[in-house]
Amino acid sequence: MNELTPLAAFWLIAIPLISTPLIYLAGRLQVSLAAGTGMGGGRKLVTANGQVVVATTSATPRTPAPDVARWLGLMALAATWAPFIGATRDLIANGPAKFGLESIALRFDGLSLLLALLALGLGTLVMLFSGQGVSGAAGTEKYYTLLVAMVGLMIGLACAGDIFNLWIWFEGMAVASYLLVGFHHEEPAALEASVKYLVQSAAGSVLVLLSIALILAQTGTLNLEEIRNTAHTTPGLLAAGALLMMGFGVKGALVPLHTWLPDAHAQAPSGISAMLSGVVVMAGIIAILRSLAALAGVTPSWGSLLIGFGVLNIAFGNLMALRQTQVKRLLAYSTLSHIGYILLGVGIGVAYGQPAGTQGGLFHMLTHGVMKGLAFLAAGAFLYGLQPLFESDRGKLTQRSDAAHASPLLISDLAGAAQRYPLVAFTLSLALLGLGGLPPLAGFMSKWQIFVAGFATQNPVVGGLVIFAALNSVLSLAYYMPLVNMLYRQAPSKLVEHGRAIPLTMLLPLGLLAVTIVAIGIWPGLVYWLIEPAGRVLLASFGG
Amino acid sequence: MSSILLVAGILVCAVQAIRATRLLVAALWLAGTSGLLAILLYMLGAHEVAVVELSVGAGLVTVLFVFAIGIAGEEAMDAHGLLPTPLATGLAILPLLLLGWLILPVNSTGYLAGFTAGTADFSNVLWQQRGLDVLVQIVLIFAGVVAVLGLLAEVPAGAREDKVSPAEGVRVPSNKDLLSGTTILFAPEIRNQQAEIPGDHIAEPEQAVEEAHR
Amino acid sequence: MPSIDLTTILTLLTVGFLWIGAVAVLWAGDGRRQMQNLLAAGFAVAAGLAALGLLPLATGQAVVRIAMGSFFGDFTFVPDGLGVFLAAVATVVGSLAVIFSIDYMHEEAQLGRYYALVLFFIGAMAGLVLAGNLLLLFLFWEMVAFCSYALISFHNDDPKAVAGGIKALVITQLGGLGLLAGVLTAYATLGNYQVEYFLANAHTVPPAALAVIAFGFLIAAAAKSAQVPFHTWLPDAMEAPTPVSALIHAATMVNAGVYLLARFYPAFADVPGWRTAVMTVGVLSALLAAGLALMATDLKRVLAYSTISQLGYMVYAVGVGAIFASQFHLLSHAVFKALLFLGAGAVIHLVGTRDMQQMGGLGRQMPFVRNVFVIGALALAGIPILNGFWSKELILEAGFAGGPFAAYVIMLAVAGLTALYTFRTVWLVFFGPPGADSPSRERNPAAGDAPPAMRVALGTLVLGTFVTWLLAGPFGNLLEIGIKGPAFGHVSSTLRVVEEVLAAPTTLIALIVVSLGLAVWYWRAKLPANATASGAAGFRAWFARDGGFEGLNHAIAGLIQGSSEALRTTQTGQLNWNIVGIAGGLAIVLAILALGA
Amino acid sequence: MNLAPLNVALVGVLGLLGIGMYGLLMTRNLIKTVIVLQILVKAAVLALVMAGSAAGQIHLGQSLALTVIVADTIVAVVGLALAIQVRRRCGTLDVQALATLRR
Repeated sequence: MNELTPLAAFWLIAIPLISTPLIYLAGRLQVSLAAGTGMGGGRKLVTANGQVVVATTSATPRTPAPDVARWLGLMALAATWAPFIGATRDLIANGPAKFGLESIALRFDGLSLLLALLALGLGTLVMLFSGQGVSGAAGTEKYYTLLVAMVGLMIGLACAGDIFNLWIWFEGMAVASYLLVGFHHEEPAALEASVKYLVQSAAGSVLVLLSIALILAQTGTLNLEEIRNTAHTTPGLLAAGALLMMGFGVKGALVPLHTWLPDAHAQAPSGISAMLSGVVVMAGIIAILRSLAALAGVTPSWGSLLIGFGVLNIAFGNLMALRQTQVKRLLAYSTLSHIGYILLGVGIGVAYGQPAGTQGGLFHMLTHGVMKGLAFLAAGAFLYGLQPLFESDRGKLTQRSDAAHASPLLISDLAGAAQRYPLVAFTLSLALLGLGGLPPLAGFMSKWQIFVAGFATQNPVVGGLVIFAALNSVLSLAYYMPLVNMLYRQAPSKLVEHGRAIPLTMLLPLGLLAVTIVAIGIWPGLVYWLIEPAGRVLLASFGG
Repeated sequence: MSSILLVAGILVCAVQAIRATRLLVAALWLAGTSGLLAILLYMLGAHEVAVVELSVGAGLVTVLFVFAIGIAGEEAMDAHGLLPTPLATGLAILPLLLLGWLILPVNSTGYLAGFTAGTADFSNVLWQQRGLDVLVQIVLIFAGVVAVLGLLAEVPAGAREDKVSPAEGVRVPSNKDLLSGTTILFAPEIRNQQAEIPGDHIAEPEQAVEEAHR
Repeated sequence: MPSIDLTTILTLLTVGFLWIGAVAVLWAGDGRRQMQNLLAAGFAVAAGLAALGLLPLATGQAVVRIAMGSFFGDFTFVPDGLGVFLAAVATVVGSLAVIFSIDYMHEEAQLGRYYALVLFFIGAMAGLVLAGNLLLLFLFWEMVAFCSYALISFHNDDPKAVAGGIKALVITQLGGLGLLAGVLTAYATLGNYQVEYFLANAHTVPPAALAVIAFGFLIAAAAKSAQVPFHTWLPDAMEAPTPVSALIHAATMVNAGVYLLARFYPAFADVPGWRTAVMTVGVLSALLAAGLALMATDLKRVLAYSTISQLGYMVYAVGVGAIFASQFHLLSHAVFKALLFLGAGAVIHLVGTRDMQQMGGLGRQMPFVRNVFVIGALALAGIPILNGFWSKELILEAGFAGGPFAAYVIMLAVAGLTALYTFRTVWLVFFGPPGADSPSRERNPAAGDAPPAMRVALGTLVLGTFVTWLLAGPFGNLLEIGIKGPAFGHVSSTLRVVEEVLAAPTTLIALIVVSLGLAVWYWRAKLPANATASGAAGFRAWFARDGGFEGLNHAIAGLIQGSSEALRTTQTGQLNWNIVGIAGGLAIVLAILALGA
Repeated sequence: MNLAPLNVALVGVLGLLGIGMYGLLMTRNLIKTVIVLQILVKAAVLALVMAGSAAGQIHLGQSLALTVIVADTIVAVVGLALAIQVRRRCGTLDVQALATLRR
């Protein structure tokens, strides 16, 4: 940190990470104090002789005690915005900033900016949103701590310029997210999702390590730029590239490696689903791109491979989503197909040197983060509103045979939800329509740019793939639309009629994201300061 | 020559760890793998890591496994997996062959192209050159600890307790029944709970579960 | 330049009034129905007036230009003759449908959603025809599709309505892929989205690319205008509230396809095979739909098939190069089809069923509706003086002169078929013996005629049916504005049109065929029984299957659903199988790299 | 430097990787799955040291290996904690019982 310029970028990473112990300790302190005075709300109490007594008030509405950990977390993330703005200014004024410790390089460039914005933006909103959503569960302070840690680690990951350092950021992010996915660990389904997530991530991370070893053995360096300069075509580096792609691809949910995703997205608390889908998966893709870019000189086929996975993801995600009955599972599979669009765009950009491709792919990464974040948060709001009924009255109200089991939000549960929850329903439909690629919403614009890139190659095969992608976009309407339709049914479901009100802290993030979707859709130039440098950096790093 | 023997030993231990039907035995074979690996690492010149591998890999991790097995109990494992064995074998070997084809053998053209041995000593490399890794690792450890605390913490009692597990029809033991060693180690809020280290459960896993129910 | 300024303002207002109105209606909330009625009708009429005001101001210049950044180009609006004309049709007919809705929808819940979508729909259509940028055109194209979907499945508790809506959406969007490919190809080859630029430079586009664009646009137009083989969505769209059907058929949705073909005809006319393809689509649609209309017993379905058939005429006209005739028929069709639909809506509103076999003898009960419906039907059948006659004659004449003879003969026969099914419909609904279990009398013994707001809408349209053909001359001049090239047919005065039509021998032939159709219906009982029975049986069997297109739809949908269901078994949920993905994926990527590099 | 030990080590890495993959594919017990993950980590550790050695930067390789050992021990601990919770909630460690989320 010799120069002054990267100071902002440094604090951008440091603030969330430094604040995590504080958040945790403050949260623990509050829990202990509450336990001492018997004000633990729905939480477990520990009496003097160590007997664990579980408060039975969990069914009744909790008195809204201010949650210290949550407010501290929110403050930490809010404080992070200051260095973010500073770093953005630096980036625009002076170009990419390089900093780091000794031999480990960090680099704050357009791509870092994009991922940092996604992580910080969605993280802040999720933090705001999570207040009531996770209350009543044990260990909320751990939830907030890990959420902030995850945001910090992802920003760090975005800046990593050293391949092993990239891995450790990545692993840190993964460790932080295991508990978050299985946060409702009193439910077997949540545990199941978390287990799958952990085992598959860990297997993938080993593949990455093997690849790092191969790269180190053959190039003698871990710095991404130096690797790029020394790497030439050897079979060993080809293997390294494949291992990288598959290793990070687990988290990036490339199709045969995706199997953890629907479970994790569906079972995690909704805020975490939003983070997973909007940022964590994207961090995986950024990691693939960053590290593969270092091997750009090894073979020209990285771009084609990305296109291939993109097409596979699009088709598979769409077909899988078509028959889903659970809202969050449907959204999870739609994430798969949107990853496909991102990969397609980036792949076209890399393979054919199309700036529109990388920019379109990254643009879609941004819009997808906003739209899917909104969709999951809206689903979370519905879950919050209807959840008490799942547990108590669902059997009575809906005659569902699986009333006793863990309670997924079914599409049919949302019948007529627009009457009881007009704002949430409206924002959810906006998100879904945007995901379906209907103008004038954000999703259309980013998809369009990817398609432009495909046609600009003037290659009939790529053109055909683009048409195939567009075809799938049409197909996706066949599952988004019934959901939208369900929201506006005229005869509301019994569940909806008895749902409880949604607090303002939940509605606020929904509203903000919805406005963003419309704004980007009407005026895509709004985010070009962000997309253009990111796409340029990515293309340049692949030597395009 | 000795390295060939060592690698063979490592692989044998690893295979045994996978073939073992009892968890504890598998954990011990893993420790064996670790120990042999430590020797191999030492031979490759990685003296410090060899020590760490011996203490953490063969020591701490094994303790953790034994501990976890103690809590969770041995479980009679189904000998045959969910996948057809030929498929699993094929899927394990196929990438291996391809990888081997691509990266073996190490020869002087692809590798070692004029690298000079680094002059810095190990602690310098670890703490200064790779200092950022260590910092991030601290965050990682912190996150891991918080995650473990969270996972092992008790949850509020609710309607979900004591319900029938959908998969097995087994009655799920409630939280209070299963309070045990690890919980006490990792969950500070119940630290002064009377401990009952289930050492004897290892021998009789089924009995342990039975006890847990009571 | 004040006139340019006024043009700009009116162009923006034509779309803006509708969208502001949509927001305003939503804002008013479902609690204040009267307010919603007022707002919706007010904004719709205002937009209609703005569009009418735009008619004399039409210009080929872009009046609004918004820079959207790289890859998106400048969004422009060009209110040229063709665009302004269609915007006027959309907004005027649209505002009449909105007025009609005041009575028709007075018992419905969620009125806010209804009006907002209707206004958004009309606005999107107006934007579509005024757009001067290919991407903007595509944007509006998609918006129209979405609104149509949302309105068709407005009664979303009814699974048929939902299915019909999704079918309409998916099929038109599939066609939209053609537009997508076309626009992207145009942009990739020319580097510019402006329609004007494209039309001027189409000859520089490589022939293969131009063919992609031309046929892509044709696919899109066929899907939007419900032409063979994409026509199956339109009959199912009849689940929509009737004013919405009127909108889709007369004012907004289906016209977009014909508009697209007409707009880009100058660029595509020389693409080999394109005109033949367009004609084929038109002829097949006209014939197939006329046959289907003859078989249908659902009043709205008959009208839907007749729309497909009439659109077939328009597409055919574009194919033979008679853009003026095509657009003129579009105008006539918009007026009389809106009239027919709204009339049918009044009937259905009263009777509570759409099955014509349960109607019959309604004429005495609702003379006003009967009269206006008959007028509309006569226009559809092509009886002289009414507007449908003139425009259809123009098309047939152009087809005789400029197209293959076989196509002309078929279109002539379709004219007869049109008369036949039209009179069958009128007879069954208003004059025939009441159906066996006609609910009309029992349910609504005191049911009166159409209520006042409905009468306003219907009356205006009846007037239009009588007079729009008089505007042929001004209309011809209007179409010339801003359009380069000779394709549009040099029509300068109504008198010339009249002379031309009356003098042409084809008119007489057509009239004879039409009366033949009439006669077949009139003496249907006296035809040899065997002939009708056997002829009808084969006919019926073929048309009952909708020429197999419906089956094709089902097959494709079934295939997709089946593969989806089959794929779901890959998500076993078992951790070990999940690892298979990792190991297998690694093996495949390694193999690709090892073998390919 | 003599290349033979490196080649042998590389064979060891591949062997461990293959055994680990096979283990992940066949193991039905969750705790054992974590054991198998540890075997995979051994492969990674060995590979990193080997790479450091091959690149003439054995200390760099050691440093990476050390980090990996620590990080993956944490992962193993989290995995074991999950396994213990699974045992509590589902009464079994069998992966088969954890296949309720599917399709």
